[in-house]
Amino acid sequence: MKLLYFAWLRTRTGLGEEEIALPQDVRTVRDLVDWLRQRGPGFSAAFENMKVVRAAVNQSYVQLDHPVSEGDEIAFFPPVTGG
Amino acid sequence: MKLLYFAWLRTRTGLGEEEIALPQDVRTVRDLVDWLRQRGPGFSAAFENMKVVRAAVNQSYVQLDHPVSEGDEIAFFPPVTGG
Amino acid sequence: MIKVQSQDFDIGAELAALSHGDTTIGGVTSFVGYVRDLAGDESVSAMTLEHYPGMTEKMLGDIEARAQARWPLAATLIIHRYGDLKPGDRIVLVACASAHRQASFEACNFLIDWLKTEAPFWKQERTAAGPRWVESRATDATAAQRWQTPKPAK
Amino acid sequence: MIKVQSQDFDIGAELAALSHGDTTIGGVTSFVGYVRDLAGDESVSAMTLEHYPGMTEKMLGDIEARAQARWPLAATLIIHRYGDLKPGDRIVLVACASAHRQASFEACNFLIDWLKTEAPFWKQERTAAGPRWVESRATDATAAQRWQTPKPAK
Repeated sequence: MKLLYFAWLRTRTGLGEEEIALPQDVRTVRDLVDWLRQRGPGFSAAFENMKVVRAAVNQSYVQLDHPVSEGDEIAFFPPVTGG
Repeated sequence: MKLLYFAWLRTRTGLGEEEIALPQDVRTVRDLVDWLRQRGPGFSAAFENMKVVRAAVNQSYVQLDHPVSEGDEIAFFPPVTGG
Repeated sequence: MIKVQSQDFDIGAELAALSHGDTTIGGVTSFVGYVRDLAGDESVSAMTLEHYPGMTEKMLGDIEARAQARWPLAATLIIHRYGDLKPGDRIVLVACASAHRQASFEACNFLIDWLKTEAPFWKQERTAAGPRWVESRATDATAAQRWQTPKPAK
Repeated sequence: MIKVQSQDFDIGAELAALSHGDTTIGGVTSFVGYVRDLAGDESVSAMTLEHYPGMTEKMLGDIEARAQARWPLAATLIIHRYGDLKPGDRIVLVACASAHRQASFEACNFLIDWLKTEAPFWKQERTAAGPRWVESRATDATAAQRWQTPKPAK
């Protein structure tokens, strides 16, 4: 699966995007966030407060209970500030 | 005083503008309209239905009871249709 | 700024001039009105816009001042054409610049609504049945009246 | 039509293209957003707009389709820039053409409100204190939510 990080989630994780294999026992976006948090201080800081993180699966906004699967494009970013 | 006629009031009266002396006993716009109606069929047709005629004195909208005096610029026209 | 003119206008140049050099402006809402080729169910081949020189500028200036008193606006512009026009031609441009998006929207909407009920312009359309003066629309009066209840943008 | 680009746009040319050849159009409402030099009480010297290529176009297309389903629109246009911008630069253009004035106003207002809450763009401002990511504003969410109650233009 492809993971994308934007704005300060990119800065904190230190990554713009990455390819990972679907980790074992990860079924939902929430599971994935829990898995990512354990990767190190940058990731735990990025996902510290999920109230200010939005998630998209395959370029559509989703809730944290949305399922994820191999081949998905999953993006994390703050509330948008364009316009 | 200067009288101005616009749109179909101009067409019906046959006049765009004219200078007249303030007629005797004309105190208000309504008096002036009554005086104008007697000038001929074009004028009586123009001022037949005052619901569709607007009046301005010195370039401000007024009601028919507004006073008129020598030196005024008085305009008659239909409801506006610009924009 | 008020401009009453027979010639066409360049929207890009006008809007650029409106906001030029003022970096407190966050948004500009503009409305451009065009001559339509249909009036009711009759085809319109051309139109003439008559106006009342002097009073037109006065009324547009009054309306502009009212908008500036009601919303926080950095700049406003009203351009209205008169004379001979054909379908597709631009008739009017109203633009409002503000630090705040919603203020610029509401003020622009207010200006065009009032312009349509107060600015002394009259359209004469040329149709197959001959020329005819356009009648004012009740919906325009209603649109203007909704601004009577003061309710400025947050 | 959706355009996501780093280069500037020519408002006059874009609006002319939008309405060109369609003489059923009575009005075009447009909104142009600019980079302001002030954020809160801090001076902004420049900004970078980051976006999510692919999802941006998808979300803007979705929002445009919603507006077209809700109002009688002849044409719509959204242009949003990304990359490095400075105060006074144009960021976004939203334009709606319709036979009906009020429909063009409401649809344009709807588009910019939703764009601000759904389109995946993030502003990073450069201030004297260093670069900082702009936080989303609760007022933008409120502005978008008022369109949740269906109330199309007459």
